Amino acid sequence: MLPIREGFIVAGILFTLGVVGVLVRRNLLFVLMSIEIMLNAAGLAFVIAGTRWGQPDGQVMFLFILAMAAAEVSVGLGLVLELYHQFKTLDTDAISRMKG
Amino acid sequence: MRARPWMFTDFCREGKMIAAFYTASAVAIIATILMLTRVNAVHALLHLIVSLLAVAVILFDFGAPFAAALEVIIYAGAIMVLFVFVVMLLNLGEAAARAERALLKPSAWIGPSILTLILLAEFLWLLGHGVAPAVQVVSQGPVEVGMALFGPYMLGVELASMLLLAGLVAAYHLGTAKSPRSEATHASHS
Amino acid sequence: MLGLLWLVPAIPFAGALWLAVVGPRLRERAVAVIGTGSIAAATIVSLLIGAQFLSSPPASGAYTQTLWTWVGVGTFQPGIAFYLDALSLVMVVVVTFVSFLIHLYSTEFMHGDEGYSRFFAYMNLFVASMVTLLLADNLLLLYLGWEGVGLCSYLLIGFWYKDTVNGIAGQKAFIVTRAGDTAMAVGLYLLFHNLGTLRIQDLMQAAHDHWAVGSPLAVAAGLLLLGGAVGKSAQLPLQTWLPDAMAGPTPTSALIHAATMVTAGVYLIARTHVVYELAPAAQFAVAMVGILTLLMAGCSALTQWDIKRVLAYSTISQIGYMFLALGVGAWGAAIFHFMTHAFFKALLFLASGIVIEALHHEHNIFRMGGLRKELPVAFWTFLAGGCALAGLPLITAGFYSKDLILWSTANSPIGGALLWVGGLIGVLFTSLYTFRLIFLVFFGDVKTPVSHRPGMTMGGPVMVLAALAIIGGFVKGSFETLMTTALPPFHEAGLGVSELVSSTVAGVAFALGLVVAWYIWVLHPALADQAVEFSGGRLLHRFWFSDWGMDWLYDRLLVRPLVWAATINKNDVIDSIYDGIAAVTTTFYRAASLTETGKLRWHAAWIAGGTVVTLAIVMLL
Amino acid sequence: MTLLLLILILLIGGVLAWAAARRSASAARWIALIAVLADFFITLNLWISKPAAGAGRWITEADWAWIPQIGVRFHLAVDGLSLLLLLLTFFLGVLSVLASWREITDAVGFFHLNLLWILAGIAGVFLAVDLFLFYFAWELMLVPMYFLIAIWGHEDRIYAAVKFFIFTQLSGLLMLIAILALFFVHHGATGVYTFEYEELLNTPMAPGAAMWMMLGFFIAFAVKLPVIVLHTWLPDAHTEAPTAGSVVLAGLLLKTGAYGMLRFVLPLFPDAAHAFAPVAMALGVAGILYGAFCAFGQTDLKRLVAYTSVSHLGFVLLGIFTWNSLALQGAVVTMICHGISTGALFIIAGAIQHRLHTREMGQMGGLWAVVPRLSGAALFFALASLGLPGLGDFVGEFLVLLGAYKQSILLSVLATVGVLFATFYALKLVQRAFQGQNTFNWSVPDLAPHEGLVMAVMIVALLWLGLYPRPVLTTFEPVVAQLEQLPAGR
Repeated sequence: MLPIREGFIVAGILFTLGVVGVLVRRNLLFVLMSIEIMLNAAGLAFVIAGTRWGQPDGQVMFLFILAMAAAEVSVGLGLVLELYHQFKTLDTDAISRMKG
Repeated sequence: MRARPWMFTDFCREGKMIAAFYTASAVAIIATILMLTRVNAVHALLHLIVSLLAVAVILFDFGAPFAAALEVIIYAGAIMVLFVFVVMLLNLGEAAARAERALLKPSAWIGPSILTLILLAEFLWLLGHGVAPAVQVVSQGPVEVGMALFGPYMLGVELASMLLLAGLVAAYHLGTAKSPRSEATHASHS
Repeated sequence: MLGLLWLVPAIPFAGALWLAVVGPRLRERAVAVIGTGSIAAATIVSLLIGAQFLSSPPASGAYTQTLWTWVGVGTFQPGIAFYLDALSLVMVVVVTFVSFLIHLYSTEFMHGDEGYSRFFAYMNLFVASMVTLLLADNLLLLYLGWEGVGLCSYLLIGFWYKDTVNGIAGQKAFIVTRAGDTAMAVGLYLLFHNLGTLRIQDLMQAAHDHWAVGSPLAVAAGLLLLGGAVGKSAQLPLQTWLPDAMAGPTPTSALIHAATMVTAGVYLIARTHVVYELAPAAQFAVAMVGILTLLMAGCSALTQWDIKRVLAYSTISQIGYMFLALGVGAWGAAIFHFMTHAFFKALLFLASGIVIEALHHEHNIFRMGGLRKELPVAFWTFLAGGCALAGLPLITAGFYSKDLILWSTANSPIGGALLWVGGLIGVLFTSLYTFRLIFLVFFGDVKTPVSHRPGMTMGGPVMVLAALAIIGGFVKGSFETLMTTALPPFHEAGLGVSELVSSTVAGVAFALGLVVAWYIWVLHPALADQAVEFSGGRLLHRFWFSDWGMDWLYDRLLVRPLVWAATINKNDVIDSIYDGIAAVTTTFYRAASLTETGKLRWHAAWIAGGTVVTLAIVMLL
Repeated sequence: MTLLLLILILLIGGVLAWAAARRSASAARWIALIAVLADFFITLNLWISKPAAGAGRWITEADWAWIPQIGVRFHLAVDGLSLLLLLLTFFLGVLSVLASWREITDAVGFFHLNLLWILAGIAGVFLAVDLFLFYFAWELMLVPMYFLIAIWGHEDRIYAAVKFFIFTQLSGLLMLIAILALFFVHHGATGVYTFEYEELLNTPMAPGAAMWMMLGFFIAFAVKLPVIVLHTWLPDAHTEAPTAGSVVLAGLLLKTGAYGMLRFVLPLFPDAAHAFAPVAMALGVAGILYGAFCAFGQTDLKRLVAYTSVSHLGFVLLGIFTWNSLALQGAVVTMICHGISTGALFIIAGAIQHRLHTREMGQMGGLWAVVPRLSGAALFFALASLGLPGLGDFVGEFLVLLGAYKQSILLSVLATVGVLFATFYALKLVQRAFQGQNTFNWSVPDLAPHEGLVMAVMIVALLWLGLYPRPVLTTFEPVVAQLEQLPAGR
C-alpha cells in the first residue's frame, strides 16, 4: 500500500529544491541542472498521479516531459556553449544585456 | 483484470516496497541538496545522476517500470551524459570553481530559500487538503502505456517528435555556429 | 419727399464705404469733397424732409418707411425700417447740420495728416450710424446704430494709433460703453420676452396696456435701458471714459463727445418715455443719476488744466442736466437743451481746436494767455459759447434751455426743492469753470506766441455755431409745441415757482460765478494756488482732478485683477488636467520598467513569487 | 445622384492633384481649386433651385444598399441644415485652397490630397443619414486632418496632431458604442437590424439607456464642438496647423460637432436631451466666459483666435439646447458666421506669420502703417468676432441670447456678459498687433491680389449675412419646425 501523499511530498520537495537552485546559483550550468530537477520532479508527480488513478496517462505525460527535457537540454547546452564563446563567462548576472 | 505473466513487481508487493520508496526518496533529496551546494560542476553532475537514479527507483516503486526504465536510459543516460560532455568541453577548471565559491556566500541563499520554503509550505498545505488515500498499486507496464500512447495521445506523439526534430535542428545549427562564418566575423573583428 | 428718408443714413454710409476702399489713393482735396459733400447732401435731404414734415405733418404725426425685414424668426420680425416724428426729426436735423459744420472745419484741421481719408471714412460712418440710431423704428436697429457709434468713437479716439495711449483710451471708451450696452441688451430681451415685439411704437402701446404703473417689469426695463444710456452718455457710474476720449482729434471730440453720440442716451430715454412713466422708481433713478453727475462733473471741471478735459467734464455735467430734465418728466426741455448744447459745446470744442492749433498743440490752459487780441475770431466765438454754456440771461440759448429745465425741476411732482437747489449749484459751478477757462486762456499776458491763424474753413463753422448759440434760444416757444406732438407735455405740480423767479435766481447764480471767477483768475492769480496749499485743499484738488477717484477705483477693482488672472491662466489650467493624466501614465511606465533588470535570477524570482501569490490566492479563496 | 457626385469629385480631385504635383505644383493647386469650386456651384444651384421645397424631410436623397446583412445602406440626404453647412464647407474649402496658394511649397500634391479628402469627409458627415456611414465619414475626416497638422504644421506640430487625434478618436469610440447600443435596442424593440436614421428615430427605449446613449453621442460631439472641459486640443491644433488646416479646422470641423447634436442627439433621444438640457446650457455659458477669458490672456495671435472659437461655439451649444425656434436659428447663423469670421482671422494670422515668421503679438505692433489693407481686414473681422451689429455674428448671437432668455434669465445675462468679454480679446488683438509703434520696424508687402480677393469675398459674405440673413433663416425653417415638434420641445 504505497503512500501516494508522501510521493507527492517528495516530488514537491524535489521541485522546490530545483527552484532554489535556479534562484541561487549564478552559473548557467547549475541553473540548467536545477531545471532538470524541476522537470524530473514534475514527471514524478505525473507518474504518481497516474498510479493513483490507475491510468497510464501519468506515464504518457512523463514520456512527453522526457522528450521535452531532451530537446530542451540539447538546445540549452548549445546556447551555453555559444554564450561561453561570446562572453567568456557563465555568470548569468554578467550577461544582462536585455535591460529595461 | 486479465491475467498477465509474473513480474518482478509482484515480488515487491509486500512491505519491502515502502521501505524502498522511503530510502530512494531520502537518497534523491540528499543527492539534490548536495548537487546544489557543490562548487565543482562535475561533482554536481554526478550528484544529479544519483538523484535521477533514485527517482527512477521511486518510479519503479509506484508501479511504473516502463517510466523507471526510460528515466534511467534517457534521463540519466542520455541527457546527463550530454551535460558531462558539455562540462568537459568547457573545462572550467579550478579558477571557475574558486569564482563560484566566492559567489555562493550564505547570504545569497537566504532570499530564495525563504521564497521556496513558502512555496513548499503551500504545496504541503494543498496536498494536505487533497484526498489521496494509500492505494493498492496497480503497476502499469509498457503495454498499457503503449496502448495509451498510440490511442488518444496520437497527436501528442506527433508533436513530441516535431519538438525533438526542432531540438535536433537547433542543436545542429548552434553546434556548427562556430563554422567558418563565425570565424570570418571573428577574424574581421580582431 | 418723405420717401427719401432712407437717403439720410445711406449717403454717409456710401461715403464712408467709398473713402475706406478708394480713399487712400485719392488726393486730400478729393477726399475732403467726398467726405464733406456726403454729409452736406444728408443735411440738405434732412432739412427738406424737415421742411415738408413741418409744413404738412403726416396724419399720425409720424412717418414710417420700411426697407426690408432684417431678421425673420417666428414672431420676432424686426425690419430695417425708419420712423420719423418730431423728436427724431429735430435730432436728425441738428446732428446732420452740426456734423456738416464739423466736417467742413476738419477739412482744414486735419490738413497734412497721413490718415486723412481714414478720418473722413470714420466720420462719415459715425454720422451714418448716428442717424440710423435716431431714425430706427425698432430697438434692434437702434442697437445697431448704438454699437455703430460706439465703434466709430473707438476708431476715432484711437485715430492717431502710433501713440499707444490713444489706442488704450479708445479701447477704454469702447469697453465701458459696451458694458452699458450689455445692460441695454438684457433690457431688450426682457421687453421682447414680456411684450412680444421690439417695434418701438407697438412696444410703447403694449407696455401701456400690459404693465400697471410701478410694475417691477417696467422698473427693471427702465433701469436696464438707463444702464445702456448711462454707458453711452458717460453718466455716473460709467463716465470715466469720456475725459480720456479727448485723446482723439478735436473735431471728433466736438462731434462725438460733445454734440451727438453722448446724447444718444438722452434720446433712448426720451424715445422709451412710456416705460419710464410706468416706472416712477426708474424715472427717479434717472433724475438722481442726472443730478449727481451734474455736481460731480462740475467739481472735477474746476480742477482740470487741459482745455479739452475741462470741456469734457462740462459735457458730462450738461448731459447730467438733460438726464435731470428726463428724470423730472420735462421731456421737451431735455431735447431743447440737447439742441442748444449741441450748438454751443461743438462751438467751444472747435474754438479750442483753433487755440490748440495756433499754439502748436499746446493743451495746458496755464501756458496759454492773452489770446484776446491774438485770435479775435476764437475769442469772440469762445466767449459766445462760454456765455451760452454758463447761461448768460436773456441773450444766450443756453440760458433758455437750462432755465426751462430748472423751472420744470422745481415744478415737477417727481422733482422738488432739493433737485432745484442742486441744479442751481450746478449753474454756479458751470459759470465758475467756464469763466475760469475764458480768463486763463484769453486774458492776462501771452505766454506762448501764436504761430498759425485759422483759415476761413475753420473760422466759418465756428461763427455759424456762435450765431446759433445766441439765437438758438428764441425758438423755445415753437420748439415746445413741436415736441408735444411726439413726447408727452410737462404737467406742472409741486412748488409752483414761477418762470420769472427761477430765471432770476439762475441769473444771480451765473453772475456770482462770473464775479468769483473774475476775482480769482484775473485780479489775484496767486489766490487759486494758495487755496490748494492747505492740506484739505490739496487732497480735494487731487480727488476732484482724478474724477472723484472713480477711474482709479475701476482700475484697481476690475481691470488689474482681470488682466492678472488672464496672464496667470495663459496656458489654460484645464489643459493641465490632461498633462496630469499624461504625467501619471509616464510615472507608471517608468516604475514598471525598473523591474526589467535583465538579470535572469531576478526574472526567475519574479516567476516564483508569482506562483507563490497565485497559490496563496487559491489557498485563501 | 448629385450628392454622391459631390463627394466623388473631391476624392478624385485629391488624387489627381497629387498625381499632377509631380509635373508642377501650380497644376495641383488649380485642380484642387476647380474641384472645390465645382462642388460649391453644385450645392449653390441645389440651394437656389429648391431652397425649401423638400416634400418630406429631405430635399434630395441618394440611397443604395451597402451591407444588407446588417442593414447598412449608403444613404446620403440633404435637408435645410446640412445644405447650409455644405455650402459653408465648400465656401471655406475654396478660400483655404486660395489662402495656401503661396504658403505651401513642399509636397503640394499630398497637401491638396489631404485637404480635399478632409472636405470629402466633412461633406460625408453632413450628408450621411445612415449611422454606419456617418461614423465611417466621421473617422475618414480625422485621418487626413492629422496628416495636415503633423506634416505641414509649425513648431510642435506632432504634439498637437497626436493630441487632436487622441481626443477625437477616443470620443469617436464612445459614439460607436452608442450607435451599436441603439442598433441593438432597436432590434430588441422592432426585430429589424438597421442603421437607417429615420427608422431609428423613434425607437422606444428605457430612459436610463436613452440617457447613456445620448451621452455617448453628446461627448463625441462635445469634443468636436469644443465644450469647455474637452476643448484643450483646440488651441494646440489650431496654432500648429497650416493656414488651410486652421481654416478647415475652425470653420468646419467644429461645426460637425454642432451638426451632430442637431441631427442625432436631439431627435434620437428627445427626452434624455431635454433632461440634459440645463447642464448643456450651463456648459455652453461656461464655455463662452472661459473661452473669452483664456483668449484675453494669450500673446500668440493664432492661439487667441483659437480660444475665441471656444467662446463662439459656446453660444451654439447654448442655442441648441435652449430648444426654441429663436435659439436654434441663432445657433445655425452663429455657426455659419463664426465659420467665416474665424476662418478669415486664421487666414490673416497665416498671412502675418507667412510675412513676419512669428505669431507673437508682442513682436508685432504698428503693422497698420506697414500693411494697411491687411490690418483693415483684420480690424473688420475682429469686430465681426466681437459681435458688432450689422455683421453676421451679431444676428446669430442676439437670436441665441433672445431665445435663451425665455429659458433661463441668469444664463442669458451671463452669456451677454460673455459678449462683453469678447470685446476685450478682440480689441487686444487689434491694439497689440496692428496699432502702436512699429518697434520692430517691419517692412513687408501688403495683401497679394488673391488674398485681397479672399478677404473681399468674406467681408461681403459677413455684411450680407449681417444685414439680410433671411435666406439662411428660411432654409433652416423646416428643420426648426421638426425639432420643435419633438415631445420635449416647447
